[in-house]
Amino acid sequence: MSKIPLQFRHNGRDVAIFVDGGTNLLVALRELIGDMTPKFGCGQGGCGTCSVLIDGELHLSCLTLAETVAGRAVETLDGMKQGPNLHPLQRAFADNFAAQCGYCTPGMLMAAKALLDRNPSPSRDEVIEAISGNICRCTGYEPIINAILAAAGGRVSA
Amino acid sequence: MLELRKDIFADERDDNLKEIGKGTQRQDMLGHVTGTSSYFNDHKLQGMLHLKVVRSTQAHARIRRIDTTEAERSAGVRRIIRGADVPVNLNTLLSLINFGKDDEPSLAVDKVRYKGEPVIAIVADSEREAFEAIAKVRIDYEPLPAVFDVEDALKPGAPVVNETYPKNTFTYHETYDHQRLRFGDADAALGTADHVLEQRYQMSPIEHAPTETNGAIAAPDTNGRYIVYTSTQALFFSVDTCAKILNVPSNTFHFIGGTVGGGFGGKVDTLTEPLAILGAMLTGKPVRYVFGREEEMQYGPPRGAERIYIKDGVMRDGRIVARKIRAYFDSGAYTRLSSYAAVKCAAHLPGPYTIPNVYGDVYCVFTNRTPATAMRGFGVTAMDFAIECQMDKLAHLINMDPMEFRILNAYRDGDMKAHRREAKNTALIECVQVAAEKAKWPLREEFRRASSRKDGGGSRAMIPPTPADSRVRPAAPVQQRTSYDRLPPTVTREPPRDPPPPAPTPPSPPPAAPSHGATRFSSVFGTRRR
Amino acid sequence: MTRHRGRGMASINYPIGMNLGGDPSQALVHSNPSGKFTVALSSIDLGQGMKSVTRQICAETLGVPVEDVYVDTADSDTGPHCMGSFASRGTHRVGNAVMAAAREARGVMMEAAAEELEVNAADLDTDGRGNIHVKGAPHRSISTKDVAIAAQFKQGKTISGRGIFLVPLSEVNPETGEMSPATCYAHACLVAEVEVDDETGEVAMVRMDSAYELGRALNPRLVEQQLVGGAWMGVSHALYETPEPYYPEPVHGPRDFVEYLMPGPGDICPHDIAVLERPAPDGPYGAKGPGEMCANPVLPAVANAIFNAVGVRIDDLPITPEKVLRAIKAQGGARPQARR
Amino acid sequence: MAVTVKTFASASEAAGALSSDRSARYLGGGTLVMRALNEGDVSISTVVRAQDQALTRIDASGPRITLGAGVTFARVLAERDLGFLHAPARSIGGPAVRNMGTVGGNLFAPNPYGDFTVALLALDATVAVAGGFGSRDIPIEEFLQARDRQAGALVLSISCTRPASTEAFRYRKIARIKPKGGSVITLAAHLPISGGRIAGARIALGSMAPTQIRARAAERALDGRSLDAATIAAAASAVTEGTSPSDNALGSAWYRREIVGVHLRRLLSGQE
Repeated sequence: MSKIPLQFRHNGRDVAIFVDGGTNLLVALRELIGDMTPKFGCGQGGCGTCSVLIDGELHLSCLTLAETVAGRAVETLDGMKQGPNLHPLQRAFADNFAAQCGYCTPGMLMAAKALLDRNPSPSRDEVIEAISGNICRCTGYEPIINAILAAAGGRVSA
Repeated sequence: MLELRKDIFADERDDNLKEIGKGTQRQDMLGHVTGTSSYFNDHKLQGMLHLKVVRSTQAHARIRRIDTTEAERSAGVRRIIRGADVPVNLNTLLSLINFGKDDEPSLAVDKVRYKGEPVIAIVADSEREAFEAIAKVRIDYEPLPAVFDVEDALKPGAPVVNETYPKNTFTYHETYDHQRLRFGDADAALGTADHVLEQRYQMSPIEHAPTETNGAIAAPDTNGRYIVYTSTQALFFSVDTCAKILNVPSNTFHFIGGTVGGGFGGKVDTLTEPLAILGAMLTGKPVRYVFGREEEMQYGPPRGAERIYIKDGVMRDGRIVARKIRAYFDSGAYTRLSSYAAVKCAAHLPGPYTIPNVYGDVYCVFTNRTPATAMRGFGVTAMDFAIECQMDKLAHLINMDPMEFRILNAYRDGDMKAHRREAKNTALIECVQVAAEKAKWPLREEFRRASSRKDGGGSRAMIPPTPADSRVRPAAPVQQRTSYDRLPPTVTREPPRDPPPPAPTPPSPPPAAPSHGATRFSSVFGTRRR
Repeated sequence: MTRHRGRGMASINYPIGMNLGGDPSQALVHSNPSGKFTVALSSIDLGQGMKSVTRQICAETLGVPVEDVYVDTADSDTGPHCMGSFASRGTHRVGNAVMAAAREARGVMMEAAAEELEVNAADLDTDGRGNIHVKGAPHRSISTKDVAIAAQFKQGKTISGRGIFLVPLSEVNPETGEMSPATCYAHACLVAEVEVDDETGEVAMVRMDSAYELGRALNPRLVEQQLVGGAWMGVSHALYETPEPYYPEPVHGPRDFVEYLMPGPGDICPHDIAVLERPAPDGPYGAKGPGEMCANPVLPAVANAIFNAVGVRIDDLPITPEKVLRAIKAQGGARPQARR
Repeated sequence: MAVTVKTFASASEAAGALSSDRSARYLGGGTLVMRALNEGDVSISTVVRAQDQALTRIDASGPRITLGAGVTFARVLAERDLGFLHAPARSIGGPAVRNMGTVGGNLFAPNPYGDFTVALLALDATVAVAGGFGSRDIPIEEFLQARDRQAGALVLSISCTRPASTEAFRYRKIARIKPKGGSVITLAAHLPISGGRIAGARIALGSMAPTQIRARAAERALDGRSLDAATIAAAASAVTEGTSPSDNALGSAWYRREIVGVHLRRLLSGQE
């Protein structure tokens, strides 16, 4: 079975890989590009830890056929830092102790970024809606909600 | 919102510390928010193969025949692993501390005991090819009657789940089908109580549901060693279990855990490492075995179900005079850690209260379901649910405020606990008082003034006379009534009023020397690994 | 009126490091030449924060800033033996082992400093900022970095320490259950307020107030993480979760996160927590360990609150809307109890 | 053997490929087919895609609206003219699933999924299907009844008539988990009013039968009457008639029967 060539932008850089038919974007990112920030949690679309942005839209990489991102821009947590500095969301998650085991954090941050990129000052309910596709088993969500609200409000300490 | 109540127990603390007590940022936080924390599955190895298992479709069945000929010819298949390929295909987790008998194969051979039990492992070039080969494995089952209810499993004639324990119960002290707790004379005290309340409680199983599923990657390393990246939350537990199952010295392995994507007890069982390593041994290639989500939910071990019966005697003034408990842990088809949970549960009785007569029988029962394991609050969560619901009912029964009822019965410093150790460093009363204050729940003055450091000990420090086994003893006649504050001052801490029963078995011989490099500790319960 | 509010409470204790003893944890601590310390453990951090609290324990015991300590975990080649992170062992067992190792390493460090400052080691103290000074004479001091350099390159000493924490194995009496199951106990009391819909049986959390006693809050932010997340899990256990919804009938088991029910971010309620600290004599700096016990009081408190709201007792977990509705129908409607 | 992906420029070519290959499945948003592949469904060996713009077209200008089968829920939500479909669209998944999942795929989603379809059933939608022999329009009710046999067919679009007012169309998904969870039951009601009386009520239910169904007895209880308390009570008590709910992980058949009337009453009377 011949491999399928695939080119897309990965966190602002062009990448070219060969994928097997049926390969999902999560496998392509992790095993072919080596970007380990999106995680496997279920492969079913239920946990959100594999979330990435495709052309700025939140998608589940495990349910995305890799070749459908040809020519598109894929953003992962690996590309979130602004140079050497943490993104305000990353800083807010840290300041609010919004991670314990850390496994849901990549997906939560991407879901939060998708929200704030479109809606810079969301309400608490909008934040809750934005992370409603992401499972966290450790924190009870409260610190995550607070972190996103803090990042939006610019109330993140330097 | 969290408030530190530094005013309480201040005299017992030195708060003049430099790093302790500070809300310092987590060492792993930067890794978490940048996605650079390393989990077991974040290792990319050249030429990695993928292992999947064929799981039983039956809850209980004899395996008549396994046909893998078609699967072996399936594209991309590197190796089919059967039970016969596992060097030591029988284990029990707590054999590392010499507790319990080996009762669980890595791959089922003659019989399957729960739906989802691994029967065959397939190592293939890709997950897809492993799935295709799985679909080609033919297993011929002869279904057997299955048992799913813990009390049904104890009835005469119930199907035998696990032949290692033919009575469907774990064996304690090589004698009993349960762990006992005996403190005072509960039956006699129940006869004196103003009210007796007997209730049944049930907790269904609970899944740990960590966002990261169980898994391991094993790869041949230099010097004949294997490097193993694992999601385990118990590293040497896993190292030594693998050494035993694979029959090699434990230093054959270099285990590297990492950050674990949530465990909650569900990553203690060494579920994936032995087969991943065996796969690497048999193919000479890195092998990854990761649970899918449905596997994790249905065939990864849950917190086991528990059924609990509580019978309490309470006086009109609120004092609990007796508590009698029978509890059944649903271990599923194999022991794993439930045997230990039952002991932990027995030690926990009767909850954080000083009750002069306590009687407990805790059973670890085998049924044809996914084996259970540890989970946050193991052995205690369901019992606390039962006890605290019962406490609420008792308070309601005697028309007392539930907070005040807790304070009245709370254990205090110096009290004797039912497992015959003095209560020290207690703080239940203070917790109740502070929670009441936070919730604006009114307490009467005498209960606001109560203290864990006052009014304990004395007669409450005594071990009451304890009949040898009140089950075979006639119920205490009415004239022998005792109650909480009329306890005869017991002069001896031990032995009980009745002579202790003869030891059921002679002292156990020392444990055999370990032969496989796994760590061994001295016997806990005298039931040692065969 | 179809929705009724009610409050319930529960109080609990929890054994810390319950394993009947006999399975110790070990730690190694050593410094590099720049006076930074590494703690080597085989123990595992699964999110509870063990790396972080043992780091603070090590820094406190050594007398150095927390930034100067790094905790390396989960490696069977470099970390000494530890059975694992379970049974509330992390803070208590591993913390004590790290404390012992740090104490030994501190002893060497102070000896090395004493040699450099030409004083008796007993007259020295650390300032927690990376310096060692003569007691009462802070100007006579040396940095831990200089001590580390001197120890390694001049004195030929390794600033290191070994620690183990072993609770001896307890026998269990077959007849009476007499045993020493654990060395200390954490405590909690929690009040839950719920709202119950008497036509659908649905239960919504309104708020929680709690008090947790955990010996010592080694890091209050990490304690808060555990208690907030643990109480959420308690609500989840109380009202939602099971892989066998028709237990003991093994049917309709959930296969994904849609079918396996856990409260979402829209189901959470305010939770006001007080932390009490009664140091355990054998805990590291008195600490017990909050992680395991924190969910336990929630389950019965919620059940008791439901009774207070509508007068039904649900003794089967999880307390699904169906069980509540069946019970309400069986008693002929909701019977709200005296308001608390 | 890896999976073969076949991508076509037109829907009709894709439909042809689908109908000729039993192992082929059409890939819409990926939430069903990719999940099946991830979970090891080896019955799928060909994935068919179409890059036909018609499949993602929204026509919402007139009284009758048409949604291409590949329109995502996020696009429905972004379309102001589709306000009446916002509640059902918002009830699907989290934001990522709404950015991926399509209205066409939802027609095939088994319990406990398929909530958007409940809304479409109440709206008496028409499903345009391309099969081996060209395309045809099928009433949604008929489509759902024969859903198991539609595997080789490709849905092109769905159309329905816009409700006359916001009051005339109501939707509610009952889930255990907030804000997003699987459906315990899902209800949609289309209540056209003519001369103060309901004329042609359609009540659709999810999770009350193997597929989404209409509650015809409840519809009869509403038709020709004004929407008052007595009418609502009559509809609520009739709503279980003809239903055949099952037990599943989210609730039992008993529980569904018990609460469906309560929720219909609340929906029709505007209660929370």
